[in-house]
Amino acid sequence: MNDNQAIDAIAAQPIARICGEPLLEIPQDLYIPPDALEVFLDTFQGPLDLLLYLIRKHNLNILDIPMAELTQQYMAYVKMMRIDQLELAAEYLLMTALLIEIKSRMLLPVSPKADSGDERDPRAELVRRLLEYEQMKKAAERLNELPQAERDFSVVQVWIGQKAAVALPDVHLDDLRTAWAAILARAKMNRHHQIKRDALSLRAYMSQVLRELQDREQIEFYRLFSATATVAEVVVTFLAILELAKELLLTISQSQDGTIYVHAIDTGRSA
Amino acid sequence: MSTPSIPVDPPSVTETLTPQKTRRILEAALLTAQEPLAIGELRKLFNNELSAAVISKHLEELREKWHDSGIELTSVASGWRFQTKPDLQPYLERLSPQKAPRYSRAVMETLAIIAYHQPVTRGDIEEIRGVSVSSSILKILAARGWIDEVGHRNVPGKPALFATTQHFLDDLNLRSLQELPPLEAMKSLIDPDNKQPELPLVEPDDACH
Amino acid sequence: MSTPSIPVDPPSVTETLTPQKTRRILEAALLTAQEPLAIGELRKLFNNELSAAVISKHLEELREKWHDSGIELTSVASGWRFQTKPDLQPYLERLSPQKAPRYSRAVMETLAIIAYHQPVTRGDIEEIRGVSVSSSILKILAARGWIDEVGHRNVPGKPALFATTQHFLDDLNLRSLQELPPLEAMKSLIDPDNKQPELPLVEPDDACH
Repeated sequence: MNDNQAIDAIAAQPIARICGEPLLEIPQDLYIPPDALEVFLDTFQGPLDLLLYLIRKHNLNILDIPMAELTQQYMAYVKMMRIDQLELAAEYLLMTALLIEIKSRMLLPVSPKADSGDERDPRAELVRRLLEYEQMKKAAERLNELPQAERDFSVVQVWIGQKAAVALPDVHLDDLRTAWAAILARAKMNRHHQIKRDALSLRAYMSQVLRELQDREQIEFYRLFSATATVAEVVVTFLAILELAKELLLTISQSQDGTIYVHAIDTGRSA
Repeated sequence: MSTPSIPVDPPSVTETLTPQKTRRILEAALLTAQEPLAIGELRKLFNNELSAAVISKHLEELREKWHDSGIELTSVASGWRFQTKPDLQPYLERLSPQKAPRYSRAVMETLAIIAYHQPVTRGDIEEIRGVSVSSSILKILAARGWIDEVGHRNVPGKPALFATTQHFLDDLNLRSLQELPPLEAMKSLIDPDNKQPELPLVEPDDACH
Repeated sequence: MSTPSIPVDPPSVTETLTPQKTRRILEAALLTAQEPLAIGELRKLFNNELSAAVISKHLEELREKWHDSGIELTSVASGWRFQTKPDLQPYLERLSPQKAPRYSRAVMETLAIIAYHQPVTRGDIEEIRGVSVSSSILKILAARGWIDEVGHRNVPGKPALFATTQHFLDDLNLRSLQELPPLEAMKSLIDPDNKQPELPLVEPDDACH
């Protein structure tokens, strides 16, 4: 919502009481009915923003702020906020305190000390902050007007024909061979170490059998043999099952009716 | 906060869009899309006020327009997309030279042991390599889809058994484990006059023992 | 490790490339790049055999070529890129209506303070805005890649210092922070005959404070 729209909407409400107290003189665009408090809080970014609005709305010379009036108006807002938004009101209360402090310091006679530091107008720091904030507020608006990627335009990105997949290391057979050679070279120095004399193809079938057992606890023996298997494959599969049993990787059992089952080893999925 | 640049909803298309603007919109959508766009998707650009046939006709014209540029408009399974032409690929690759990463020796040796000795437990691998195998090594190989768990050995602790996968064979252009390099060649690397009993090398065609 | 899929290196460019092919290559590279490409990057396309000046000339010609299409070639902080023209955005948004984030005034004010006052701490931002800055605001900006932490101020608590990123400039079509909209002079609002010393307004190039 646009600031001014919000304020105008709020100002249009003809309510003349704040916290049950009649307001003798309602500043036309300052009064906010309690119901609209949330809108109000959304409209302003904080105490500086509200103060800035009041000053701008009254067309006040920024160094000529009528502190008493301003503080009064400000207090009216804060009072409303305290009804149900105590937390939010805190920052505004702080500003009220600051305004009152400035007001009181301005009532004091100017210090006779000619020290430049003490001579400063008590409003100066507030004015500096207000201006700095206003400047950033304006800058934010300008920034928001710049064309923004995704909001106002899209970045072109065309598919690359043969997008090289994620760069994964390439491994070639020679690499495997080399790795194996390194292992063997070490094995040579490491006598007591025994490499099992296993047949590769047998090992492959062992893996295959274990894979079949993965999804089920057990499987009928005959199911481990593909219908299209050659004699050699059947033999190797059988040997693989025996080898697996020997290596305690599976168990074999026979039921009453004579069906042979091959069981996966129950692991309980231990780590 | 007011957002001054919120675009006004564009007016109904059929009355205002010239063929040129229609093609500009299609072009921009296809050039910025992350995925191929089906005709049904493309129709949304015009609040479905243009027929699929009309859009197809525009797409053909766009394809023609881009004909001699570095990219081309093509139709793939899930829709239309722009993509680079193959002849430019060698140039484009200079921008992101894929420094082929390498696997560490530990990874390669672990892979070799799993390939030739499968199924093996981590303990087996450690025994062969003589050093402990960090789980990150196994994770690298599993993430690559080259090894997986095929079961557990029935010994205390029930260690997982690892084996190579079909994907491993695919990636290495092998049809089966039998096509792994024969290991006999390794014998030559071994001190010829070593008096050790012959190292028990695995022979690929030594089916049983 | 051999990498057989690396394409054959294209021949030396200067002898074989026509200006047309040079532009096709540049075009394809810019159309496919994920990020804007700096001239130095683009030179790699030609094994650095073309000078930056020659490439710039080609880029200008490409920009001209695309002038009346749905996309435009622009130069941003980190280089050159193609982007759609703003007038097409309302149509493109129909394809993915939820896409474009629009930021609240609190977010934009925080961004402005970081952009113009960088590097700043959260405390600095709060002091200027006069309200506390929720961490969600900073998260939104960091998630967008527009701000990041560039260090810590050496005061108790070592608060993080935030600055805008190159990506922020890219997304706002800026080549440098100097191209940010100039800060409006609020000085004029001060009573001309007041005897205050000049208020210390922050200037955009007044990087630290």
